Amino acid sequence: MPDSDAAPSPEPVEAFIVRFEGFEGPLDLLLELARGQKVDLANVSILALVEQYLAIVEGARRVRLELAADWLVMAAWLAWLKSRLLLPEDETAAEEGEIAADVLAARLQALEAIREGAAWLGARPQLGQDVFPRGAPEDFTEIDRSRLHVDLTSLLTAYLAARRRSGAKRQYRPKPMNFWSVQQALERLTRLLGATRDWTDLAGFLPPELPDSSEPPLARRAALSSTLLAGLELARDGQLALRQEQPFGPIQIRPGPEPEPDHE
Amino acid sequence: MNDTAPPSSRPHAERLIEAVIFASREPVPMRTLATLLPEGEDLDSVLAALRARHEGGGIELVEAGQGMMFRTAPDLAPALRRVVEIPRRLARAAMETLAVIAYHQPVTRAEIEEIRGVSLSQSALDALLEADLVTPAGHREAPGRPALWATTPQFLVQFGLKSLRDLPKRSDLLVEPAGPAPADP
Amino acid sequence: MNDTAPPSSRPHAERLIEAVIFASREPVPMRTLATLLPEGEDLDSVLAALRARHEGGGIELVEAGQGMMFRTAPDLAPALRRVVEIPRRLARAAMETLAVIAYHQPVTRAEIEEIRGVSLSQSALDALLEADLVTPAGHREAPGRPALWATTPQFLVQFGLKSLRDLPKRSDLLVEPAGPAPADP
Repeated sequence: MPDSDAAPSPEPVEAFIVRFEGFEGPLDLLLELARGQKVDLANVSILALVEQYLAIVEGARRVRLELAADWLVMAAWLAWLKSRLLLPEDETAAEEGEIAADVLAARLQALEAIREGAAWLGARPQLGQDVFPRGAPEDFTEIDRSRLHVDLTSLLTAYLAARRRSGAKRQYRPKPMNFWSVQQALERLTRLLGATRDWTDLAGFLPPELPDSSEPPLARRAALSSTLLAGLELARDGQLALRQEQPFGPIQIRPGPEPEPDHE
Repeated sequence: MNDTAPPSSRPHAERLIEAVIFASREPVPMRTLATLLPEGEDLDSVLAALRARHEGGGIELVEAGQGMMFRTAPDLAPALRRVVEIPRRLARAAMETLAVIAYHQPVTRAEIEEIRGVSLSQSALDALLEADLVTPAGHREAPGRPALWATTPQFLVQFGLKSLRDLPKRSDLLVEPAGPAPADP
Repeated sequence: MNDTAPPSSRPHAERLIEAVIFASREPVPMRTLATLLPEGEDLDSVLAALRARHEGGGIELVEAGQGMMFRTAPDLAPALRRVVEIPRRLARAAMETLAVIAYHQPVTRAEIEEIRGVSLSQSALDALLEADLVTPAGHREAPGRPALWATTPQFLVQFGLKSLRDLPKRSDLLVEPAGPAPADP
């Protein structure tokens, strides 16, 4: 290894190896090495840094076999950088090397700035460390709970909850459904037919309990359809005749068989 | 102002005692303060100087329990007080009871219990009475002459209702048929 | 004037502002102070009088975060540490991470690691979160939507900063202004 002539004396290198684990990663070590150059960070010699770093990592590998991957990755990258800086193959390689050196220098400066920022923060009197706030604060806030927080929604929700709870306890009792059955319609139609001679609206044979449309329409329609079914039944037996003048028009009935001569 | 002290003009012992009492969570015992004082300093005179310094200011040095502490001057309390309103909520049982009374008034206690399916706790009724939301409304002319309950005008105000007719109808609330119950309000 | 106040009383506005700031552990926002002030009083001059009054004392008036607070004088720290309970100091890694976040916020974890050249330890992040010095600040709209980190209002209070602008500029931190890095010979 041609390290002894380019790198500084091996003495500080040994010291670095001893303190190897004290560094927070490769960049930390590089920054420490750069500071060792005793120049402004902007004028640091990247090549010297690279050689020092490679020497230290090489030395560390002699002492211990295992070395964390990021140290080796940095070493590989620096070896590449060194080749670009020392013996560039052409103009492009030389330019690559210069750009990479600039990037490294900028990263070191950024880290240095952060170190200084952390030091600046650390030097400030910190609350709870160096300066102290009021230990027994006083609170002048009084809490007034005299007002009620209610709204209509919560009232209604509560009512439903109450009804649901008691409803669950009651036995289920289906509401009786009193619809006019076909059987009832058949009886009523047979009875009333005797008093009728001419065509009469089917609606005239509805039960008297459904006097007008104020009743629930469901009951009325049920009665109407039962009466119609009863009428059809009686017509089949020839006891009465049905007619409807037009679609959806009123259905009419009269006693007697099917009226065939009507149109003639 | 004649009491504007130039920096660091006050005695170290006084500054230290002031800072320690300020920063402590509890009143600082005399013993602790004494151990902090430099040799030869007298705690009583330091405390007297400190008390004099803050006299007539916004804070004052007071003795509390076995120690010293700073407190804001009592006469400032009214100016510093800040009232935060945190409205209470009615407990669920009270709210349900109120709802039943609102919809079925006038209603007896037994009817409320019948509708809610649980017995009515005194605390729920007390909460409603205290908030002036319900009121006794005579007696039902029935065996035992049970007391009747109804809502108050305050109930309408509290819920922002013009009248009881503004409550949604029970038939609009209850999807399933309600079964035998008193007439709608 | 107040008849309960001692005869040697200082101006009411100054006493009031002193009391409310003194009583509070956290900085009291300027807005709050302004609302306490009687009509026609100027907050700035009241604060200036108050600051002058406590100058050279055991406690001092400072502006931190968005408000005013009293805290003990920094030179008394060694004596106070013996009495007041002190939380652990931040480790170096946590302090550097805090500095990165303070200077580059909002910043992703990957960016913090890039700048420091090492991976961010969980313990450092935990310490900062526990001390309420940093907080997540949304996500970067980039692949993986990495979380962003920023400092908290408590960060300003802890370090006695009025705002993030009080942090020294990066160029002031580096001994010499950072010029273009020269190429190696």
